Amino acid sequence: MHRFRFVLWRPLQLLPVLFGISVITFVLIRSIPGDPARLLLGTRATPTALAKIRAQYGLDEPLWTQYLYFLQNLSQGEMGRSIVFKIGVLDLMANRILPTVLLVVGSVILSLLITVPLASAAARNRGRPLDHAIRLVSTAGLGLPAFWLGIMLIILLSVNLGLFPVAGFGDTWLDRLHHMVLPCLTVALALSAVLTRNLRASMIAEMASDQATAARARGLPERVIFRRHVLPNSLVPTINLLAVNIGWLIGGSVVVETVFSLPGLGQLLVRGIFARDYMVVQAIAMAFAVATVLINFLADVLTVAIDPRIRL
Amino acid sequence: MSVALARPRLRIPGLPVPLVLGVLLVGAWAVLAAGAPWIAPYDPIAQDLTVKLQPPSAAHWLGTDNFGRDILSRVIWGARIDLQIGFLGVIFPFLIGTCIGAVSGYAGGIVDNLFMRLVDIVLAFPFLVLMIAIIAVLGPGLASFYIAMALVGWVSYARLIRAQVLVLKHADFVLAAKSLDFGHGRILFRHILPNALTGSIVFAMSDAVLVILNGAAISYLGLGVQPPTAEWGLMIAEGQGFITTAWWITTFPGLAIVVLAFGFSLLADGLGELLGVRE
Amino acid sequence: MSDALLDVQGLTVMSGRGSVVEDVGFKVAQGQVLGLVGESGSGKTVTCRAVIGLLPTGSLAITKGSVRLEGQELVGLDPLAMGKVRGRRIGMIFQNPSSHLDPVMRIGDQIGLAVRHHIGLSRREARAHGIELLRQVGIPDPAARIDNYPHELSGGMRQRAMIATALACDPQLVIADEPTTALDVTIQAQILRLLLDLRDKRGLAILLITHDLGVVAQTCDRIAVMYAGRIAEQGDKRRVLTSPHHPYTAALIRCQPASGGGQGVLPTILGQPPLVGAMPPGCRFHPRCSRMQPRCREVVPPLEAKGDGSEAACLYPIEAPVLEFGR
Amino acid sequence: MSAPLLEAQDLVVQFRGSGGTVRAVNGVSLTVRPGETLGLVGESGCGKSTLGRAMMGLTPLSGGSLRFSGEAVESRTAWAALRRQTAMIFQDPLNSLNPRLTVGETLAEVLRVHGKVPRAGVAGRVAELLTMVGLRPEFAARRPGSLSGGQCQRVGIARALAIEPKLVIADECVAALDVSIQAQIINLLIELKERIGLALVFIAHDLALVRRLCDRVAVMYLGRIVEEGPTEQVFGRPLHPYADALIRAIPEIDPDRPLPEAILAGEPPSPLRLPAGCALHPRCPRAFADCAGGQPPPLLPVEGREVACLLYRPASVPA
Repeated sequence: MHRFRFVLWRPLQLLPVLFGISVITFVLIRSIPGDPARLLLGTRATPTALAKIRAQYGLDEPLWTQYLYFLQNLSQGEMGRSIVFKIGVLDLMANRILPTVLLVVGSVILSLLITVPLASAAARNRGRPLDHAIRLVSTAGLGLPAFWLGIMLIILLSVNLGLFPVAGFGDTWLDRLHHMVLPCLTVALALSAVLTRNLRASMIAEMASDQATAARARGLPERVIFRRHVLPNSLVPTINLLAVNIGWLIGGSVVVETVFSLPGLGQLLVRGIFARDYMVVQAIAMAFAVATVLINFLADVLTVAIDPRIRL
Repeated sequence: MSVALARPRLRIPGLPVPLVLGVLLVGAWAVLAAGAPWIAPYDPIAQDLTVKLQPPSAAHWLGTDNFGRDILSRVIWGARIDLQIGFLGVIFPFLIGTCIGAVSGYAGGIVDNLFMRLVDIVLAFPFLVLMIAIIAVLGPGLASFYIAMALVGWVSYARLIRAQVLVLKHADFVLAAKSLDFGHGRILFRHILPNALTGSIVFAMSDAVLVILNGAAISYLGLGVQPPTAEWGLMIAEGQGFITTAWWITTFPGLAIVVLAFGFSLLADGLGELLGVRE
Repeated sequence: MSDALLDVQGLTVMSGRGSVVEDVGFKVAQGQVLGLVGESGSGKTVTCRAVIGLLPTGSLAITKGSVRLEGQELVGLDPLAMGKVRGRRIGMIFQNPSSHLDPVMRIGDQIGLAVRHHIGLSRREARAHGIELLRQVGIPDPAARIDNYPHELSGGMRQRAMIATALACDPQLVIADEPTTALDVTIQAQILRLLLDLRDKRGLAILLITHDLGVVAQTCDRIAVMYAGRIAEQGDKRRVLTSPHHPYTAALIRCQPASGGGQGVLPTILGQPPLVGAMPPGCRFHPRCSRMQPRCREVVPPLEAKGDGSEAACLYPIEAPVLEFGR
Repeated sequence: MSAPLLEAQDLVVQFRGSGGTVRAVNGVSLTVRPGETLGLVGESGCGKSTLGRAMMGLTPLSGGSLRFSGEAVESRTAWAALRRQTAMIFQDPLNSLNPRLTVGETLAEVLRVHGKVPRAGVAGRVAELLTMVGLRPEFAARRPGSLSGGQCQRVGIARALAIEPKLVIADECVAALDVSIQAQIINLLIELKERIGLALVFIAHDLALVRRLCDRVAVMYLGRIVEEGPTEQVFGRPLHPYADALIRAIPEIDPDRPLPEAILAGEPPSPLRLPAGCALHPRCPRAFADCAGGQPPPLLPVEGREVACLLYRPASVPA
């Protein structure tokens, strides 16, 4: 299986990207206006106390030395403490990671469940009313603001019909899943619009492809051609699109978590920015970036598994 | 069966339907935005607590918010901001991305490698997260939004243009230009770029959709347009506290976003069809 | 030729802009190779797609004529019944094996899908059948190759694999659309040799579509020359190539440089073939014809039998033509 | 014999791919004299197109040297001088023209950049060039998308002629055209060759065309020239087994000539893993033990031409 050998060396290639991520995060966080020492000690701190804190955290040293400290701490799994919550950033994140993971995984699964049947139906009925309807809805769906869609779903399904909780996360697993339905649906609907258009287009291209014509010439029925030839070939570009959209998806979780008051990382990030809780913002931004890189890597593995021609 | 190369060909008599619809929709918003002072029935900012939280009626077609401001007027005035977001939020990334992508793809080698690593790094950050972080540094506001947009948004254009340039660099007509001893500038700007641009112009139209959504999301989070200015994302945020009692405050600005974004999507589809570009 | 396996008569295919194929008729008998020759746009590919019922729906449609396979009418057959003809009784080989094989499916599965569908073989039987087929089309080490993906084979091997998929259900007729155009000359000779061997062993009828008169001369029994959607001339290969009656056939043969030599300027045909929707009235070749008479602009020449067994569609055919070979 | 116009010595072009390094052109030497037509033939992947491009500097050389009109082509200015006197015609007639420019703009650009005619004379010269390649001057206003393949190729030739070249490199310039159009283009080349005294490097896989057009022919296999000599000699009695197979495989419109029996076994090996010794030996019907080892056989003079084959080693060459 030497096609999969890239699994070994590809992570090495990602090192410069990870390095760049850390530099950008570090520089961005240090550029945020406000003196960290004063934030730690409060406005009534004495100048000596401030100087002491600055020396203690290396804040009086040049930026690149500070960056080295930052890297050193990072390698020891030390990401600093939250000013607001007064606990270690990593502990804080560990408490908040579950809703975000559930949201991302749930919406990907849900969007595929929506996309594949819709795109297939549209492609197989190309030019008929059903196709036009699906195209119209998915094109309109491109412009759905996730936060607004979430609010509309809340008004419709929670407030009016009382089917789902309005906000929050819940305590038992069943309760949590119940709470996750609307947030996942919100993200999935917005994502499905992009995916459906893309999958429909590549299915139509595959149905008109030479190899599908050849399969027809072999007398295979349309449904067999669709399932065995068209679907596998058209999934590859859609998986790539999904991977490209992972960044968007994680970013979207920031907004959707705010709408549904989900205690996840995204909500923490937004609060951190308003509260100037820099260590938290820094850690979450890095975590999101690393997650994006890893998910794209997984998508590469999946693409290679589906398409034997691709070598990385 | 040999398949002829798809070539851009302007079919003037039969313009694609999506293009016409898109132009009409976006055009309608542009007219509303330009004529806001004359078209909007009320002042979008002036508060009138005597008519607060009124449902849609003959006097206030789309109802009023908790300060008694007319939603219709705020939606119409909001079009000014959101169209501006769609335009300025696209044009800077487009220009920066086109330059970087063209140089990177044409020069190749180390230059290309450096730029592409930079693209990888920027792409690694979830778009909105990076935007939020940059705006946090610059302070909330529209100007910060545009700067953040320019800093983050160029990567898509750079990648698109670079990919096109890489293909065109080996096209026979570019080799022909090289074999005729034409200079690099002439080859890049007269022979490669005009042919590479169609794809990214179409992409810019569909990107406008994303930019408008992002602008609204940033304002919704409180990092973009600040109250009391009328902007759709901000209006949705302001109305969220009243969803059980006054659904119209959030619903109509959201619909406005959907309709404008739909217009740009149609514009992108129609333009793509017209120019023979497939995304 | 009442015993023809494939009998095409008066076949007309229309597109939105006009007729792409008009009043085309030919026959192929068992064990016979018919070469359908023409330049690009002559309608030869559309003709063979019409025969196998694979015209793109919506843009092209058969409006007249009949296609009979062993007396059974194929035009107007419902999709289900046509599915039993395609692949089962008519196999098809395409020009470009790289794009006509599914890139993400193993060769064995592509053969297997067809035989399992048409003959109802089990997965295991289909695999054994596939290996045997690959052996017959001359692929070395077929038991290993059957698990390869198309991109893992060379161009020539890929075309052999495509031939194997066409032969999978033991069809009576094979339609080969420019089967060697994408290949190099030394490989081309190998593939043509394979087709002829298969014809001899299986008694296949072959409809060979090509633009290359050299390929026709070496492989076919009969030739039909198409120009602008119509048959210009057809008949026995030797007759048509050595004594063409239609000025187009004669000109086509003359403007092909012979490897045997000859220096200097080549004879050519003036101008370019007409486009669909802008066909000239009367004989479609008249604007480029050196023997054009006023009547050619008005009268559509019917395909008429000449004394030597050839048929030509020309009002003023070349009567005693002799072309020299072995120059 | 006149002084050579273009001399190539041991040209090497390497491509680094994912699977390793491919030597697309592997030590090729050849000479083109003024007014002469050299045919470069071989199957796909033999390196003939790469060689053509390398001679224009469109693909960087990894080794070897080039002389143009006696001057070594090394510096930027020397390449410029070569390109200002050498033009190229490409395979895909439509793709070789910028789709955004009209025919007139394409030709005028060349005239202006090369300063061939004063500004006022550009339009007239464009019309003249179009007439020369058999197109009406009105074609100047058309874009490539509205032209047929043959017409595009005529424009391509006109663009080549615009620089008033001494040498034209034509890369498979009729391969994409129909037979009747192909003959028109070949005739145009023959006519121009005689009228202007152009030297022509004609890269093609169609040997019959090469025999018709060329004075000398070089047969390539896997990056090397295996036989080179006067066209009539090579075609009349090819010595190298590959040249022989290639010439015998040309489909002839002769109904009495049967399909040739297996000419060469198998297919060319991957250029990534060339066999040792003569690259042809695994397929060669006349291979013997020595062919499988050592260096590839060098090109040596045999019977008025040059052949790279151990069958014609000096010791075994008949007198």
